[in-house]
Amino acid sequence: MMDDTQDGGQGCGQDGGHAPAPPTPGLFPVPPLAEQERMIEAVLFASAEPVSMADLTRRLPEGCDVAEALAHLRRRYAGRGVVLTRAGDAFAFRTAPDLAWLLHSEQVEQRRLSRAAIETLAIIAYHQPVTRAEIEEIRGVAVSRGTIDQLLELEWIRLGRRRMTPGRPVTFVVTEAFLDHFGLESARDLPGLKELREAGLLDSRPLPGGPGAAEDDSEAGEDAGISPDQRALFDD
Amino acid sequence: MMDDTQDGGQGCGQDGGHAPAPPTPGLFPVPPLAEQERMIEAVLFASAEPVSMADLTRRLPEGCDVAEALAHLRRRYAGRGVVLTRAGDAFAFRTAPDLAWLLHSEQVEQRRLSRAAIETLAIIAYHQPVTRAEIEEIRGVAVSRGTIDQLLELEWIRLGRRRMTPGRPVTFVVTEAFLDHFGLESARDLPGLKELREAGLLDSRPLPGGPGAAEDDSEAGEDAGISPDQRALFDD
Amino acid sequence: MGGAAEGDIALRLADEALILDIDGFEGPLDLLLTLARRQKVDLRRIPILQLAEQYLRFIEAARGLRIELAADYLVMAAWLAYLKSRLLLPPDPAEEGPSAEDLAAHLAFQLERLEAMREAAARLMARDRLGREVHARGAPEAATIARSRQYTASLLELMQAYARLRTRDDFRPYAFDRPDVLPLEAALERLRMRLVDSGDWLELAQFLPPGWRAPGKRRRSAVASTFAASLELAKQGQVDLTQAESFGPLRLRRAAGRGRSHDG
Repeated sequence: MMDDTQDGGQGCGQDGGHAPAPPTPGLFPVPPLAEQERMIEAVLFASAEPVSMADLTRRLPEGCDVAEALAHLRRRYAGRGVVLTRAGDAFAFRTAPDLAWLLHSEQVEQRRLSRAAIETLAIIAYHQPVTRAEIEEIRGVAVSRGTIDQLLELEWIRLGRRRMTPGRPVTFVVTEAFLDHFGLESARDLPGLKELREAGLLDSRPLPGGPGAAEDDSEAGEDAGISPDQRALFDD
Repeated sequence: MMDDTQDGGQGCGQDGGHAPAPPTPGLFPVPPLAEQERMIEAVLFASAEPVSMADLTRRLPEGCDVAEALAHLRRRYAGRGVVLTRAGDAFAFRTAPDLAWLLHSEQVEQRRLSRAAIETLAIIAYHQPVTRAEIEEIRGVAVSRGTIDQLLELEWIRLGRRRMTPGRPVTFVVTEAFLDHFGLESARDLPGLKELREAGLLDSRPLPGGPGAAEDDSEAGEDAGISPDQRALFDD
Repeated sequence: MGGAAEGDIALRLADEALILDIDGFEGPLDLLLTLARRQKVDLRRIPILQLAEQYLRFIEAARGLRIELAADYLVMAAWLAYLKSRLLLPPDPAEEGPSAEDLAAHLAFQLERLEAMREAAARLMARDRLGREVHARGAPEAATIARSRQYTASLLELMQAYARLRTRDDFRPYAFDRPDVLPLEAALERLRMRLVDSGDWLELAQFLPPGWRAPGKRRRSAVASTFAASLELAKQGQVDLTQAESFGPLRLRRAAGRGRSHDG
């Protein structure tokens, strides 16, 4: 407890460096939970993009219980015209999906994605982290120019860790913006994920000698199935 | 007034084109007041500008009591982190004035990084730790002090160890903040040239032995395969 | 017998209909999946032998129609032919590697997985999406949340900047090499155009493109290409060639009775 006070003072000093001084923690009492809720409400309402838990914690006075206040706020907005949604580790207010018809005029023009881009996106989402060779193995064709850029540009995918196999290929994973766009709390909530996994359709199952068995795959050989990375992503 | 009714009907018809059909005015009962409140809440939230009473009346199903629903909504938000404000005849959600300090620090202008800066940053990311002389060698031009300063100020790069060569030059490396901003887990996850090419991330300029090379040439006809781009390249 | 023959014809027609769509297919696996769907059976129980035969028949029909198929379709055909033969023959105990059944099962798995991913993609795209069914705050009050966003740059820009820098180096030696070669096509094109303009005898050197006339590598390449092009046109009867003496200058002109018609 003593350490907490100590840390609080330091943390605040850093934050105070850029911004109109927030109430200095330690000197002022932690605001009541209802007030913390109001603060989070204001911050999330003000932003069009999801705000991460870490950002909220940084912006609220020291000692606030962000998780608890968020849970309260979420309950408060349940069933309203605007609801509190979660995308990965970030939170945002979004209009309730059942009111889509009313908000027709707010629709933003969205770039049409090619069939290749849509399939590639789904493969990355369901198989992440996934290498380009694996995407090609699943689709049976080369990843065409522009497909990956388009998804990177939309910020729906990003680079994951390199695969620890010969050649150490780069991998792709989906982002928080992807989750936000498709209204998913986490990659575990992808529709049908459990069924696909149980049916073995998310295993990487290379077969040497087959027409689709790219070189990279035969190299991957050993760690066929779910990589540790993938476990970390879906099972936490 | 007659025009209003007309518009309302049309608006609804269009909306019905996608999504759960809105209650057709006149044929279906007026939604309960709580539902009207939800609708107004969503419209005000999603709109980029304050919405007038007349607009709300036009957008909501026929028979809604917009004034009454607004009054309810206003009371519901009283004392919250966000309040329903009125400006002239229009309504909007705004941050509660007492919480303005929470947002104040965020009003920053967004600017794109200059080409020099992004190239320098890319070289540091790919070659870290890297000295200034090395950066200049790769870019082929001198690196201005301002560029390095800007990247340091953004906290995307920092000083690494000094190189153990004559003159002991300083080196630059990328920071955690850099990884954070670009959604990377480590700089090693950045794809190499070969991977960029395979993933179709390089612009379509022909590469040595690339399949595009021959086509580009034959198109140039009279000019015997020298595109203006190429000229620029060997003239400099 | 007659019924079977009719069935064959129906299948052949169906294949031909598919062939017309060939550009719409995303590779052999996509085509196989379409063929498999036509069988209207559970993909897990798809008779691979039958599917292989269908695919091979398809490729043959495409050849019959003189349709050019990308190499990967032919690679798949060769592999399926191999698979088919192995499925039909008794297993060779000396043979190493996966059995024919394993190979067939793997192909069935690939088809099922591709189908599953397509369905998943469709379900994903059918969700309530931001900016369509679901909306963010229309009038956000803070510019952004993270301070570091003062200056923005995307990962894509970063990688492209790097690629631009690095390929500039790759590209240079290549750019120096290539322009010194005048492609035969370019020489032919130029020769044809020039010959329409004039019916007089001209020396070969006069057909060299500007910038290729100074002595050096470029001139040598241009002379070689233009010479080859003139032989080609002479073969086609479009030009007459003449040379007054050994190693003397080569002259050419439009073949008598050609080209003038253009001038009326």
